[in-house]
Amino acid sequence: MTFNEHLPALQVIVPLLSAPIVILLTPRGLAWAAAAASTLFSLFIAIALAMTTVTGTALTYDLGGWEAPYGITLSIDAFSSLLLLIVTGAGAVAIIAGKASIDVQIETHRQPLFYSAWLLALAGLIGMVISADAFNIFVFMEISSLASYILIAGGPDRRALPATFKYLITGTIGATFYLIGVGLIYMLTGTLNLADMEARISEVTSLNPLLAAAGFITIGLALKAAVFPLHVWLPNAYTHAPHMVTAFLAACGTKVAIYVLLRFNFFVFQANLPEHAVQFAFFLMPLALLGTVIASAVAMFEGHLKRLLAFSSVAQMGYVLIGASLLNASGLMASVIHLFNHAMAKAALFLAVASLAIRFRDLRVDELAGAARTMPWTCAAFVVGGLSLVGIPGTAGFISKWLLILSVMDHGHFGILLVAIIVLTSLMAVYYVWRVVEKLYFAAPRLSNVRVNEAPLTLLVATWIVALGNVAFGLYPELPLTLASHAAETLMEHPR
Amino acid sequence: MTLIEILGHFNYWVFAILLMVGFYAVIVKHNLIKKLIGLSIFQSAVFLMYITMDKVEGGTAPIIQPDLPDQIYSNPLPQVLILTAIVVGVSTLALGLSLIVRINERYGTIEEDEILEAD
Amino acid sequence: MTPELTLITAILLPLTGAAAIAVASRFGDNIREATTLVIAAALAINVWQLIPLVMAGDRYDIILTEILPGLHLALHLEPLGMMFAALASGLWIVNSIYSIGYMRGNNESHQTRFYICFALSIAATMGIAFSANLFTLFLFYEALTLSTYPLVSHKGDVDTVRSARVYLGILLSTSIGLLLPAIIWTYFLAGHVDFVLGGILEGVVDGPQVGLLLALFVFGIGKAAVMPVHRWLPAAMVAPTPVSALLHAVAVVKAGVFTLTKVITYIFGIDFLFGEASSGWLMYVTSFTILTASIVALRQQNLKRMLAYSTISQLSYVVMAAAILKPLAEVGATVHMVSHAFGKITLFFAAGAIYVAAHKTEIPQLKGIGRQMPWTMAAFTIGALSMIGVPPTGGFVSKWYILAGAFQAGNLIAIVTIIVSTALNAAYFLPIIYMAWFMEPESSEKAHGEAPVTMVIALTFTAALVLLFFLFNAPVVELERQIVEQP
Amino acid sequence: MISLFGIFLLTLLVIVAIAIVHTRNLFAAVMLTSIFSLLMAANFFILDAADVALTEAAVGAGVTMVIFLSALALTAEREKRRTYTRSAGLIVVGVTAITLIYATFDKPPLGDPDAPVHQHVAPYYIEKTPEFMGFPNVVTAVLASFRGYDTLGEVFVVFTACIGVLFILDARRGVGSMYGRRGRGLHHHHIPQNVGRLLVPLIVLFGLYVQFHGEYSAGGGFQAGAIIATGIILYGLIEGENAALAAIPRPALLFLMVGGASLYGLVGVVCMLLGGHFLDYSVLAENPVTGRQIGVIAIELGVGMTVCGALLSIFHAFAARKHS
Repeated sequence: MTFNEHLPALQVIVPLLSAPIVILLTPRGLAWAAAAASTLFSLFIAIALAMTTVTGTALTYDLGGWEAPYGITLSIDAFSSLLLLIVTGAGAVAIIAGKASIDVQIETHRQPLFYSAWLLALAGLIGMVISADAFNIFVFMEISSLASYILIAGGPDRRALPATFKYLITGTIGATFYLIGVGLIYMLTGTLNLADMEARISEVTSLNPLLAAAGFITIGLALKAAVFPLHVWLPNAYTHAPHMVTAFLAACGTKVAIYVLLRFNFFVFQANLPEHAVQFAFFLMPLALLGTVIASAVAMFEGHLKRLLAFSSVAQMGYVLIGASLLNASGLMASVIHLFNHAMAKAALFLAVASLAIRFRDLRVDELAGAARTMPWTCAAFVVGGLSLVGIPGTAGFISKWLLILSVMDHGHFGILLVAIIVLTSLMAVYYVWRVVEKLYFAAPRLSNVRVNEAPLTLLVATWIVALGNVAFGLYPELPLTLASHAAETLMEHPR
Repeated sequence: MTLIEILGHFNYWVFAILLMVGFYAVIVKHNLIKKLIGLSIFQSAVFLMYITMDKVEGGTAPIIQPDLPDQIYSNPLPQVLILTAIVVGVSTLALGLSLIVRINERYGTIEEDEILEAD
Repeated sequence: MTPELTLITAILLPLTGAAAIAVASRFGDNIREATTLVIAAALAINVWQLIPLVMAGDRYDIILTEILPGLHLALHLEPLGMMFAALASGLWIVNSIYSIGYMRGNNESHQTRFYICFALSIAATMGIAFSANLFTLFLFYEALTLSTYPLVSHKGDVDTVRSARVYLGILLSTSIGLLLPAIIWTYFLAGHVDFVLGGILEGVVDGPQVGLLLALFVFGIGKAAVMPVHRWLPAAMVAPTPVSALLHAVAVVKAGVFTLTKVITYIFGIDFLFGEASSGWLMYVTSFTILTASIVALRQQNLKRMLAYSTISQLSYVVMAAAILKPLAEVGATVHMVSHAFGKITLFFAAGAIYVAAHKTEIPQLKGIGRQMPWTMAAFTIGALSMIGVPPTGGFVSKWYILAGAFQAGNLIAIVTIIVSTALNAAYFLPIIYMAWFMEPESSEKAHGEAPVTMVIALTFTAALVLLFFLFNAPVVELERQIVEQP
Repeated sequence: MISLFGIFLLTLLVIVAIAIVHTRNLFAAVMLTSIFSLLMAANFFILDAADVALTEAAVGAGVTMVIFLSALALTAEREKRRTYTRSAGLIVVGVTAITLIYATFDKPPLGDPDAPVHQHVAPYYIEKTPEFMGFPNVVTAVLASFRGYDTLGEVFVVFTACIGVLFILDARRGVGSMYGRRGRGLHHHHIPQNVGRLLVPLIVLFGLYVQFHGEYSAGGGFQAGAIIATGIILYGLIEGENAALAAIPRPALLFLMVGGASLYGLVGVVCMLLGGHFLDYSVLAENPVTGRQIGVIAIELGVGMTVCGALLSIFHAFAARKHS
């Protein structure tokens, strides 16, 4: 077999197997270098894979040489590729840029463990994305969850600890719900392979367990994805985590859960459960709408910058679900590309936040007054990220809002209501982003903050790379668009 | 109804009851250790559900006995899955407990409401 | 340089200019202001060299990138945009000269930020003028809003910031809340949002939806200040006067009516819209705006606020003229854009000169000021006459065309509105002129004389333009004819 | 008869679970949890799941309890009395219960050989294991080979938990209070000491048996790792942590953990280098069956090393923490 054929497996193995090695590298900076190299390598693999899947082909890899459904198979299509780009991209940028920030927040002797957990979180998320086996997804979900708990618990504030504990309880309940759902399906079909499940599920006559399974899986993953109203764990966890962890996880953590949710619902249940489509739309749509509006409203009045952005994440995930619950290709395409674009925007914002945090101890919005005078580059990057979050043309965020509104318009009078809500929440986003920008730029600095200076260069460069990425993908969105449209196609009308 | 049928239903009822007992403890209890214990009961219940479905009437544990060609074996797959799940469960517990220890050090309590009040 | 490249440099010049100003500011104020002037002059030359080409009937396109199918980032050179770009770039020079006097005379803080943001907003204005489609236009439209915020909130005190928030809040929320959905709806209907002569919506939408879509556009383009989305304009008067002069008499507000005119002519198409009864409401709304704003202006004590309400009323003239949907009226709309620009910038210049020289902002304080500041008040008088529409000023020409168009359409509402509002305009401008020239100053007054010389030069120049436009308006008329009379 | 016993066990299970939740004494709750696990293990055994029963007994009843007790020693032993007003929680629990009961109305009956679970995939494993693997324990075959990737993930879950505990507890402190004064263990209690000394070698020996006999009977790396770890923890409790650390010092634990996980991964990578898929052991030797056997033994060893090292590290991390 050639090297290229092994790429799907290498995508997981590289970060996974570097994790144990990293904890042995105690000399200062070595663990970071190894972890950064490993993440960067997985980013390259993800790019290489995307080059293949962008043409619409899907890759599979039989682990251990055992064919599905007897063995575990990895499968990578355009949708997974997009997620891989998000996950590895966020991981790589955050770790490479974040050394300065992590050095401040994590004691040197704990850093090898921290970086190891970082790699494990990355490997877990990747494993979830590319696995084609329902139970294997659970295993890698647990790797990523446990590693995320570690990363978040690394926050210097003591409030990080109860926040992590809450996340741990919620995450475990979510994973167990998922396990119950998978168990019920397994009981009815005898298989764990997703494609095989779909084929065999259509022969199942007793629908009650199947409906319950759909419910358990959806709720379990919604807990992980922090879908409103199951998001309560998220704001505290993001707020008190180390800043780089927030940048990493906010860009991709919940998105992978949404990805699995969409995959399960559209691949396994969609065609097989009578009225499942309607139920999916019927339950998810109101939640998505409520979540978007309420979380945006909370963000409008939130005083702490990281919490504000965390609530904004909950709101933005609402858009993704709105698109998905339209149940057509254009809606799905909008939500898939929003996954990508929102990751870009949030990564830029949280990287900027991390830069600010290096100079400002307190991240309440009021404390950051006048930061633009001393940290002009950081603040400008924040503005670009904010514009993308709002959806101003020329940024990535615009593309997804545009596509979302366009697909919503297909739905007559109800569509107009949806447009109104999307527009309203965009305006709310304008408000909460502007509140911060105004403080950064047009408020007089506090006396204690006069002497701060610009963030470290690496961090600044990385922040700007992501910020400019927002602009680049806003003007030349071809790659994510193509991937997203393939993804939407496969989700809607994948080969039976 | 034969005994094994009753047992079959009984297994699922017990699964449901255990799940509820565990879930109740997780949601309602304030004590963090109690929450974790509840979580482990909650997970054990799911293990029981999986293992229940591996049973085949008249079967034995799936270790092939070449001298008995007509032997029926129980289903190995759920067992493998649950082996994994048990280990996942204990890992989560260990991590949760280490968090509790640290919370106790920083807050002086392991009762959730007192922690919320402290911040 | 090819014309296509010229279009791009028109945007890049002020953009790099902003950076150049930032750098130049390290070498002293004189260098900085010289840089501004050089950039402004270069831009004007750059833009004006296109005029002969457009007059000759040439059109140029340049597609920068295709974002989605049918959605391009693209520039296009056509008469309406040419006129707008030439106007804004030309007046930027004058305004820069004026700014130097004003900012120095007033000892304003943050002068570098002022010049940088000014250059940025000019870049955005150029982008609006040369946009080939609604999407590109929207992009620059938002850029203009954002880049002018620091200018409006320049003073930085609590009241100023509050007003600036009103400014930003209304402009952003209308554009994102109404204009963007309107654009997406257009895309949804037509499959693209390019500006095409004769419109792109004919046949794909009809009935009440046309009226609704038009409403989204009219109120979404908050910069056109059609009531009830006019509140931002008086709020923006907290800005330094050069900002009010160039941006809130020319660039920003004209961007609004310009966009609206483009939407009416290139997206809907005037013939299509004329045939749709559901678009008739626009006439009533603009007529209401013209009259109400004039009445409000009548009651203002603050000079700049009065000018702001006058602007609101005059902007709706343009919208109303466009909404008459007859060729002559469309010409009138364009001519009025220009003549009002000359007139209003003169008035604002005069107001700023009075503020710098005498620190007066209220109308009753102006008694007898004409004797101390003859140049300024002469210019003010010319500007005011143009607002009313008295010959030999530019305002007369535009009103003439609009009225002619109204008769062409037999549009009684328009005719009555114009006549009544002319009376109202006279009612709020003439007393000021009378006060300034013929009333005795308060006895406690100290002598103050004229404003700094650069300001006087600038306002005299624009006043001269008002008069000259009465005679030499043919190029503008000619440009507009190219649009409305093409089959 | 066995069914009746099953019903008895299950009833007991429910009673114990309710007692666990009800008691306010956390120490009692942990002890009951251990009993709960043993009952569960017995129940698994009745249901023909010998491997799972062994694991549940070793991990659930043994290791879990020790970790719980370590944590209790560092926190509090009693739950505080308070009034619960979380009706919302009860509603959630109720809804979940109704869904579950609704779901199990028409599930296949227990032991039905025609149930879909027994028709698809599983028969393949039972049929092919002797042919492909050359050893009889199907569970080991599925665990180590057919679904070897899951098991790799599982090893890394344990590994993650371990580095998590080390990271969170920042285990770099001196010997704590758990072993009595100065880490001397239970020297003054003669009966447990002597019984323990007899038991420890037996436990470790049994663990090694389970490790290397996993292909032929119930057992394998997980169980073995857990059992050996339990034995060493017992040794630590008797002789003091210092003695336990002297027997297997921290670097050795780290080596076990890292080495085990790496060994597993390395086997997979070697398979790739030899031209097969990741974890395709058949390329390890000329005869595919032999190759698979080598692979299975190697990865089981990796699993055992990691589990043993990780559990011991976790235990030491708790033990080293001083009571605040």
